[in-house]
Amino acid sequence: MEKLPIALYIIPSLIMFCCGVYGFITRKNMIAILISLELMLNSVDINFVVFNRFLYPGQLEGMMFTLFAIAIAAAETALAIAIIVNIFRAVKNIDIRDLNKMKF
Amino acid sequence: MDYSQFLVMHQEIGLLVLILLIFLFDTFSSRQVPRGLSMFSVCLFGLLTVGGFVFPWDKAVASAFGGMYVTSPVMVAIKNVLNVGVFIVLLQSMNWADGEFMRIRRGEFYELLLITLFGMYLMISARHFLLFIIGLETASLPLAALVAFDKNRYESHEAAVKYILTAVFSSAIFMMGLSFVYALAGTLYFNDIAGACFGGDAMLIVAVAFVIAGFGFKLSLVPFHLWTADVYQGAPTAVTSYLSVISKGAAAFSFFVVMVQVFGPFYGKIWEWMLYALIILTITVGNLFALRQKNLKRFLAFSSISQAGYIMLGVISGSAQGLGSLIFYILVYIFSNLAAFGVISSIENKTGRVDMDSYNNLYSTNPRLAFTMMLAMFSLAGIPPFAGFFSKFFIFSAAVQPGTPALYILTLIALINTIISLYYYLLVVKAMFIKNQEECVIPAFRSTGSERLGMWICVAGIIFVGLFSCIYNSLISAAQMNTEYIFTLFAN
Amino acid sequence: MIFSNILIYFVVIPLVMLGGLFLCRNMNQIRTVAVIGSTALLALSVYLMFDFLQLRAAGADDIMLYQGSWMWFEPLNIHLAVGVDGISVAMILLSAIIVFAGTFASWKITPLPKDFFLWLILLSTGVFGFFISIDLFTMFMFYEVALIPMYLLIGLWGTGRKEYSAMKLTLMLMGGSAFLLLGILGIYYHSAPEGGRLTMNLLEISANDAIDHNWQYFLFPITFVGFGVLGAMFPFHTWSPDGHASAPTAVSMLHAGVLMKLGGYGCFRVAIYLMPFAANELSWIFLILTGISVVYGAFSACVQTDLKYINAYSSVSHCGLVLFAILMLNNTAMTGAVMQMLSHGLMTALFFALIGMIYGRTHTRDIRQMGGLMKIMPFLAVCYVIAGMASLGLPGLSGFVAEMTIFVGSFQNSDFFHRAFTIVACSSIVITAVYILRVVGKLLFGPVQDEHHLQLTDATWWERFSTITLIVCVAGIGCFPNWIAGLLHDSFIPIIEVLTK
Amino acid sequence: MESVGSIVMYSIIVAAIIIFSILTVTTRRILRAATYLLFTLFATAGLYFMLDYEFLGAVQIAVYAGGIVVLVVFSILLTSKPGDTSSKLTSKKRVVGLAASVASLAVLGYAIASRCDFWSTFVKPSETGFDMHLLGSMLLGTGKYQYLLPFEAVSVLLLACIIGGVVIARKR
Amino acid sequence: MSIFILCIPLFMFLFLGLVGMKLSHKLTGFLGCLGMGACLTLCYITSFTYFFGGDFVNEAGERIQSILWNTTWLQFTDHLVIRLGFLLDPISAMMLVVIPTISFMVHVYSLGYMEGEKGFQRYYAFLSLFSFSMLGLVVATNIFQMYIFWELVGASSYLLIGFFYKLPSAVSASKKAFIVTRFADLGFLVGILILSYYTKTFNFLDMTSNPEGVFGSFEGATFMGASVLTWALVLIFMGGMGKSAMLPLHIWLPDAMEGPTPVSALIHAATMVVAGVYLVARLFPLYLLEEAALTIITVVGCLTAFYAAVVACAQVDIKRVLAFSTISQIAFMITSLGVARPEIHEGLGYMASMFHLFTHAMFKALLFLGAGALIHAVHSNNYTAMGGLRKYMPVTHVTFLIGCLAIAGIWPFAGFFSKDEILSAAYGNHWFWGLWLSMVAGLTAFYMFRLYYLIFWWKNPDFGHHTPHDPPLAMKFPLIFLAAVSCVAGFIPFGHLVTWNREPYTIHIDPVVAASSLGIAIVAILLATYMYRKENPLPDKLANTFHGLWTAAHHRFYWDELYLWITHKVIFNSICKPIAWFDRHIIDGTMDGFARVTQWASCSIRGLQSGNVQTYVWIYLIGALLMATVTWLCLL
Repeated sequence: MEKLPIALYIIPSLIMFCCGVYGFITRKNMIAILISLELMLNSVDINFVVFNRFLYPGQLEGMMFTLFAIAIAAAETALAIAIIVNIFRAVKNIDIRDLNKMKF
Repeated sequence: MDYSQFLVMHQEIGLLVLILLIFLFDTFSSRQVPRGLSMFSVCLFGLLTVGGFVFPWDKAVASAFGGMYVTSPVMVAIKNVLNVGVFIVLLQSMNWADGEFMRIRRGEFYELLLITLFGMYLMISARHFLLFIIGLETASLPLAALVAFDKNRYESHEAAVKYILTAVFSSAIFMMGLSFVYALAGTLYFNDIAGACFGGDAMLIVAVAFVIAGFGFKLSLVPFHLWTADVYQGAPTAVTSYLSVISKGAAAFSFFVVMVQVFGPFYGKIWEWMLYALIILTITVGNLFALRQKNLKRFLAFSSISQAGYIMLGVISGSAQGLGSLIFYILVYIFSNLAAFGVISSIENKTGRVDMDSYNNLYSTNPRLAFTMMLAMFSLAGIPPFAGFFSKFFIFSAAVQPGTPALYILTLIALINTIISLYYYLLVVKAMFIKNQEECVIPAFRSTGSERLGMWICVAGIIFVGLFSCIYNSLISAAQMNTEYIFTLFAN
Repeated sequence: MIFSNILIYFVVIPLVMLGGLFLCRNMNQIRTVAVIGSTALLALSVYLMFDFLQLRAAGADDIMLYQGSWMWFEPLNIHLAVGVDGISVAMILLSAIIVFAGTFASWKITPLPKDFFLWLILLSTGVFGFFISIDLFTMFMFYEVALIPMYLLIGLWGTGRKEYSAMKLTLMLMGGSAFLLLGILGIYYHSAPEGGRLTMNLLEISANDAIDHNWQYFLFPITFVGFGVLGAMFPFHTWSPDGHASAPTAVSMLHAGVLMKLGGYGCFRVAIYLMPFAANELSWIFLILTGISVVYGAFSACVQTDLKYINAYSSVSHCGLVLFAILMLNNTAMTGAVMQMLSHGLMTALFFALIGMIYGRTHTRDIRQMGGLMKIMPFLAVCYVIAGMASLGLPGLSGFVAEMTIFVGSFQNSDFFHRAFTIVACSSIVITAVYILRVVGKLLFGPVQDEHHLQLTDATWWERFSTITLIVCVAGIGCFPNWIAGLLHDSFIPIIEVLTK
Repeated sequence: MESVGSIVMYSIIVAAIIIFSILTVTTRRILRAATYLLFTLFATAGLYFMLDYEFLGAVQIAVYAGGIVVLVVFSILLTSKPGDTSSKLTSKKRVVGLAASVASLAVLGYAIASRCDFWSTFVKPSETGFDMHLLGSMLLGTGKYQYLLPFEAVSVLLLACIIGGVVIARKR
Repeated sequence: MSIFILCIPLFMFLFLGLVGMKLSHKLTGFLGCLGMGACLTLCYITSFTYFFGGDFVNEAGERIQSILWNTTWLQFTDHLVIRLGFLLDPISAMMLVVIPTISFMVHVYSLGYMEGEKGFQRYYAFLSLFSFSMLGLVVATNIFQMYIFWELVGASSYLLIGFFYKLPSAVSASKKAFIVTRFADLGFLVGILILSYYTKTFNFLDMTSNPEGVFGSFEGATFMGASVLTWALVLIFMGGMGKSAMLPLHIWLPDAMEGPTPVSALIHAATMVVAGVYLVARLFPLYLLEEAALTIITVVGCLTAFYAAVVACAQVDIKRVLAFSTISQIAFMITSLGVARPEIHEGLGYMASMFHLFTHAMFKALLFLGAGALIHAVHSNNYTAMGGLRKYMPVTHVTFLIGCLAIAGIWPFAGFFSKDEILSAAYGNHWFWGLWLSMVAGLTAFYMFRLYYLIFWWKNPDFGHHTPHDPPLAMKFPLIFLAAVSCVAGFIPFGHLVTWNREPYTIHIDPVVAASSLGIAIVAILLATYMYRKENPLPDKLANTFHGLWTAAHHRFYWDELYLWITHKVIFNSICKPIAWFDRHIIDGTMDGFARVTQWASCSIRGLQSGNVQTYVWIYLIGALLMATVTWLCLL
């Protein structure tokens, strides 16, 4: 483990983040978008943990941040799913492309 | 473990108690009683607002939880300002909240609204990014629920989806930026970050850019603003007005704090120029979009985008004067924008119309509403003797205070943009007053008492807040007190 | 105590009028309030003038008299500071006269008379406030207060392409004031030497003389352009023809008569007085522009067919002469400039009043569709000829005095450039004669063009009152110019001192 | 030999993270996407374990994998008929998405990779022993580096989200 | 006392102008004549006191220039002050005789001529205004006062020409008069500016009492090859050219005949049009400093004299003939000033010019008033409607004949003496000028007698039931009075009264010049008699023979057409219209263009707000990344 520098941990996390971005932009299903968002949030969590562990092991701020971030992510997801379910009830469809009645 | 530290948080505690009381009242009172809950909430909140002013704000200086939470006169001031805004929003929404549709969700409306206010309090007082993020999310997530409140309207759903997805995305970006900050400074306490010496390499730039982007969402700075118009249009009017003034005001203040306290040492090097570009973009693009709008809510959305650009002039100045002017601007903006929203929601409740064309010749049927709207437009456009003039003047004077030519040019661009904004504000005035050959589709009616009270407060604010210099003077002196909580290491 | 200062009442009276108008319920009450208020203003300004002269005669040699200063916004050192010198007194008097005449000229305004007077009075509040202020902030504030009522006044009560004109006028003037605001801020932040207390007070800024020369190069042009837009300086004058053409009578009167003077007044009170170095260095640029406006406006007026357009372009020419004279930077020319402001204010107000009255009867302003009005409405026609004569500079009326003072003063500059441009400007008096006589000939003389016009009536008593007031003033200045010239001449001494330092 | 083991372990975890992340956003079946997300989250938890943050790893599995993914799966089942696959992506959309993700990867990756010390910083044995006691005092302490206030605040946030979720999702 | 000379007419103007409408015509006319009579008396007293009282002569025998009063009207700088004052010297004293005399005669004459006209009160008010302005002009103590009254006479001339404001021709004539003179006044004004800039004074006396001293320090100042003094003087003379209708600014005067005929007599024959001569005479010591300026004056005068005389031979309208004759005669005066030098007959030209001004005022007013009587009788301006009137209108006939003889320069009528002095002065300067003027004098005699014969002889027309007759007494009296003056004015010892250096000078009639000019005049009269005494085809034949010349002269050598072309085609169409177009389309278009560009920009970025949240996020992300990248690139 001593042979693996911090960059090798962060870069996969960044890849995960970018996958999330890709997913958000390309997926049509709103829940798929939500899943992509989870990837992004998760990648941030990894960052905090890794930075904490590698750079500043003296304090546990990064870890605590991750801990709270997980809670926040859960809350966000719950609310987002509620909204998506709600809209499914209203229009029987959760395709994000159809949600463009308001524009310009 | 000194739990007495909680007592420092007067306003937060008070607000939480208020939420609890509403919760209890909502749970145990009969839902059939008309107006009971809304009356109760508004009155209580009114008391809280007044209490905030009665409280000796210049004594309120404290740092608690190891520096995670601070309070100082200027923070009390901005919270009071927000309280005033929320109070007006509540007054104006009473009519809507008393409607049949809202009967079963009245309590939730007030609870969610006030919880977001609590989140904003936290944002304002937080001096640690974790607390700050929690405050930020508390201030934005429940709003998604509020945006989706109007279940019978499709637009409300669409707005809610756009809002929540963008909000989560932006918080992901924000937190990514924060993780870089953490990597560079090794701490999340504002003070310590400012103290930790880290170099200005690519990582720092990315970190600052992402943090600004995160704020950009809350403040609707261009190009992070695109959700704004759709959400404002789709959300219930009460929520829109709340979003446009309160949420923005709190974000602007905390943006100032973060930029100045955390990234202060990199002012001239990094974020001044980022902000510079953002301000120009925000003001210009906001104005350009507002030009064509026919839907008044959407119109005000774009107008509020460009107003955010003006508010940012206070941030770019980075001085105590800038901070004071920023708060003053927010206060005036609250009165002006809420006056406009008051008229819009009053008319929307009555007739369901929000398009500009139906306002043609409003003056003939509803002269008072038209007059209020006109005052609001003039104030937003910065016409003296209304408050908007003073706030614009002060924010501009703060912006050029550092005295660099670049800032003069920025101010000039902002000033030229005021002409465009004047154009579209006058369009509304023109519709109401000048198109007097056409028949007005809005019948003459009398607004409810609460709406009128709300509008009267706004009108009084528009007329007197600027003329009575004590308000601005005390805001500036508040901003100059206890500068260690904000201006720790600022270069200026 | 703030109310012990006489100048404050120039703002207080209009505000009280506003309050009074709010309570009015019918036309008679509205008229009563308007007449009482405007008479009070007129009386007060006449009193002020005599009192001022007396004080000066008694040896009060401050730059400004009746000074008062009350702290307003402490952090920026903004005061509500008032004070007047001879120039301001003259301008206040002019404003009061025109408001007075304007009140009578809009005796039968419809629709919404109450609102009309409300906005009109708000406008005059701004005008008076501007002239009594010696603090940049309050000055600017009143300046903008005076601008915005124009939008509604033109938009609601105007004629023709009123919406377009109102919008254009408002936006262009606000554009000017955007530059102005930046200039004021720049002046403020350089108003005191390093470490001194920054100030907005004109006199203090001038006394400090701390504005760096490089900054003057930047601040002078934007301030001058800012005020110049309102002074209808080429090429920022195009709001003027459309705006005047669409505005209702009293508004045209007030706007051309007083509001455009704010521009000229501001130019020397702010731009030149505070930044004398740049004024000396850069005046040639603006001299060219204003020189162009003088001739250009006159030429444009020659081919217009709409009465109001003719007068609007004539205003461009005459107001260009005001700025032109100011830029000559010597006492005589500047005195002439202010006299031209007074003269142009009165005679343009007279013109617009008459045009409004004629238009109110014939319902056209196209000179090709009218003729022989001298036979139909002799009173108005004679007044129109008098106004025209004043405009083309007939001795005995005010225009001559002002123009001659300007030309003689301008010609005292010792370099060829200034004198050559003076001659160019002089040539406008010929062109003025051309377009004035063209209108008079087509409109008033000759055969009656439209048979329907034969039934029209001559002026009513309030119209007579309004026009006679103005004519008396025009002739008064024209016949006895020296006292007012002396008043102004002395007031320019401090400004000239600063310029020659 | 421990290092070899950890390298292998690392490789597996990282490969899982990357592969499943990509699969999550590229698969056309929504339910599969949820499953791949679950794997990704598991892999992340593995990473936490590897970095000696066992508690965090447990939380990750419990909250994320156990809570969120289940919620997501339920909602998928609620909103889609089985066998639903999304139609193929248009190439334009893919290019746009790829551009954004590649650009962000480039920028973020450059920011990380350009720091020389990030290639020479290795994990050190943790100095502060992590135990539940410490965690408890951190969560309930009021001093510096203690998180009572965020803890309370996040509870308000969760409350708000519950209320919000309820009020939106209920049928009336 | 002298202040009343100005105040009475001014008061009459204000009084009649403001309350005249309430008064009857009779009362108005009476009041007008009374006022003018009072003024006349005062002027006579002043003038006679000056010339014969003896108080106004200094030890050296020079008449002194005396400022009776002088009040500050407008102060520009310490030196440059406009004062209103009363300067009494030989020429102003002389004008104080001429102006009120003619004016009073016109006042009286108008009682008959304007009887029953609408606007009678207005007419008298304007006459008073004109008298006031003209008197103010001649007594001016400084050049700016002169300019003020100069403008005022222009305005009152404008008002009086346009008196019949319902006639489009009168309106356009008045406009033309005003604008042409205004243009000339521009030159005057610029000249004043230049002059005052160098002399630091407006006062005549400061300028003329010591011209070399005042201008000594500026001799080096030149502009485009000429000294500034030349420029100033020529420009000032340009003002005089406008007022006195010198070529090429003469075009307004013939048209000005649209006004009532008494007005033409007063303003456009006797008084106002000689203001240019008066101006040059006033500044004569300055002109003496600049030979070039005097030469220009001479050339302009000679050309105009000849041109006007030729045109007068081909006019049909009797008032126009008289108008061109006026132009020609004024040109004589101008030339006379131009050729005057102290060393030539002790400055004879100056005296001759003033003398001619005086006599011309009398006989030209007489001629105009006579023409008025004719027009009054036959209701037409054209001689084609007249002929053989000598039987019907004997008084008019005789007085008109006296006028013609006077203008033709037949001894012993007034014109002979003054014209003779002019010719002497011209010959004294250069034989060419003398010859030229002699020829023009011959032409004068010819066209005047052509006119006389065409009106009073030529044919016996049939007037039908409406027989022309002599005018009423109010009109007859001025005719007789002026005829008498024309007979005797030549014997006034003018040289003792008015000279350039104000020293008395005895006129010697040069027998050669006198005889030759008399001879030329008689030959010309005989020629006219031969051609026009009886109706015969000779004139038509001649006109056909010299068809081109005749048509050109009849059309006044197309000066009006040239002016029309310049004003309409060049100024109006090529300057005014393009400027107006430029203003509407370029300047205004630019301002509208800003608005349009803004609108266009607004429309063109609307796609940004596509309504699709994925696009929003994409832009969001790219925005953030760009912000970082650009900043980083800038910091590199």
